Amino acid sequence: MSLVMDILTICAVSAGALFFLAGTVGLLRFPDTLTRLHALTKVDNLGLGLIVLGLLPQTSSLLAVKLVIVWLLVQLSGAVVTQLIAGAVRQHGADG
Amino acid sequence: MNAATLFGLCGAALVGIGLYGLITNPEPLRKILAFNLLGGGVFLLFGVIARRAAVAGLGGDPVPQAMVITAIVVAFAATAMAIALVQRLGDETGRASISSDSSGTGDGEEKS
Amino acid sequence: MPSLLLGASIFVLLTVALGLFAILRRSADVDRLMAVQLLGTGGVAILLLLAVASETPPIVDVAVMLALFAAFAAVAFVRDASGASSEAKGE
Amino acid sequence: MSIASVFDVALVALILAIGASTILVRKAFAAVVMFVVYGLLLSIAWVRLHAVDVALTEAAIGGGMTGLLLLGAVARSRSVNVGGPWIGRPARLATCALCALVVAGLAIAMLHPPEVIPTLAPTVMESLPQSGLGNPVAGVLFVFRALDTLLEKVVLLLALLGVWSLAPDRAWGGMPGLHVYARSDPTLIFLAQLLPPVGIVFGIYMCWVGAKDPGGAFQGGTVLAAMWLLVIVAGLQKAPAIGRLWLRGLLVAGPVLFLAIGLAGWVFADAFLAYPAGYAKPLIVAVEAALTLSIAVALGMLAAGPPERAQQQ
Repeated sequence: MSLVMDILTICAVSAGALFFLAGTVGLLRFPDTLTRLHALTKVDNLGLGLIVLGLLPQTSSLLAVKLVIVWLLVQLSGAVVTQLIAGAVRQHGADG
Repeated sequence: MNAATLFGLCGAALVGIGLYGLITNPEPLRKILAFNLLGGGVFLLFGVIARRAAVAGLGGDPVPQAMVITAIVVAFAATAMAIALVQRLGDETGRASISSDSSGTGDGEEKS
Repeated sequence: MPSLLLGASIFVLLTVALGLFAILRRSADVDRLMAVQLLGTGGVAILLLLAVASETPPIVDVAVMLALFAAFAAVAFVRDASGASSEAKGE
Repeated sequence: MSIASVFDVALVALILAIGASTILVRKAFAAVVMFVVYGLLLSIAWVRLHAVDVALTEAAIGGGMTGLLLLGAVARSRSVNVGGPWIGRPARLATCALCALVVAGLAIAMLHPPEVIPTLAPTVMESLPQSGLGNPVAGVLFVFRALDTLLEKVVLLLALLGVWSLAPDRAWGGMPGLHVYARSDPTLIFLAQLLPPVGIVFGIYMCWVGAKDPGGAFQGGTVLAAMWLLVIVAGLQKAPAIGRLWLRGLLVAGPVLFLAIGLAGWVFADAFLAYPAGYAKPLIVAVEAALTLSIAVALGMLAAGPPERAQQQ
């Protein structure tokens, strides 16, 4: 059982880390602010989400609840903040 | 080299970086920023001292850690005060600078 | 397992560093706002990995703190980057 | 090299790079963004130094609150003629040399720790059970060095008095000039309605858990202050005029309670700021709760700045 859990952890954490890499590549390569913002949100949602998912089997149940709450918090605030940034871009326009 | 020494060197370097910014940059706001950066370096040195004094069951000596917490809050209060001073200076004289060769700052400097 | 989680946290730290570099070399203010958002998320991921790897649950609280204040700072940044603050216009 | 030290090296390199660019970058706005990033990174460094209490404080104050404070100043100074002459190259080189000397001195001190490292940790751990607390840092703050903590509150109030007294005479007693969003933005209002409940619960939790685990009145108070400022910045509520009685009452409530309990210590426990045996923990929790509120109001008002508009009545 613990082996299955460990494998789940390894897979999910690696996948989450890959999304962090993907987000960074997007930040480096995408041509304008809005598409870069799009890359950033993938890091928020999937990168952190998968890492939290991977960490869940390794922790006590109380801490696991806390981890999920942290993810939800980042998810919600991240979504709103990226909306705000996008609004600022639309209002002002952003160069390259 | 252990982790504590590494962070100690980091703190030392941050003090240097902050000091450089504090001396060279003419804008008062940037000076305040540099001073806060310098402060962060000093706090880190304290943290290293605390970490080295760790005993069984504790990650570090709690006395320097408590002092750093106090220091961070006081640094914030001092920063707020400094910014208020700079803004008042700017409002009075029309320029946010503390260089001595500027004309018409007598009124502002008196207030600061 | 702890060393694997630590390895993952190093990887995340490096990608965040690279991402920060990518963001900060751009000159637009709006781009810079993303730096705080990226470090908020990346920092939370790093701290959660560290918390589980070192079995120190209080580090999760630091992650919550980081998330809250990254959002808080981002709101203030957007306010000033968009120049929409009432005072700045009014004066 | 162990895997943990790889992490530390990468973290230190990133902190130094961000720190240096905070100083070197041209625009003040960019420098403030860098500074917030620097504060958030430092809190990870504090975690690596096993100082979770400090990490919480640094993330909250070093990152978020100082950032807000500096940003307001930057936004305002745009209209002012900023800057004077940069110093010349020879002077800059001399400064460089001076800073290098300082760094070298500190680095030598760091590389050669004393043979016997002075520590108060065993003394703290020995005396901690008497206070009923589980968090040694809280023990130091509220039992062993309580006078420091009390005076720190006084410093906060003095700084606030200083900031307020910089107001022009016509604005005295009026509202702080905190920048708010000009147009109400539905997304922002959503955030300002969503985040504060979470933050308030977390702030109370921080204050409560501080007796046993990392956390405490400072961290809790800062979270509450940030949530208050968020609501104000989003335009959901106006900043209070500084003449309000409730505001001033809240500001002094914590220190006054602390002082009262300290004075009572003279009668019941033979020393100023001593707690009578067996009552230490409930008294400390009461002081912490009152201080959390006072710190929240004081930090919030400090970040909001001096009053600018006269009170409308």
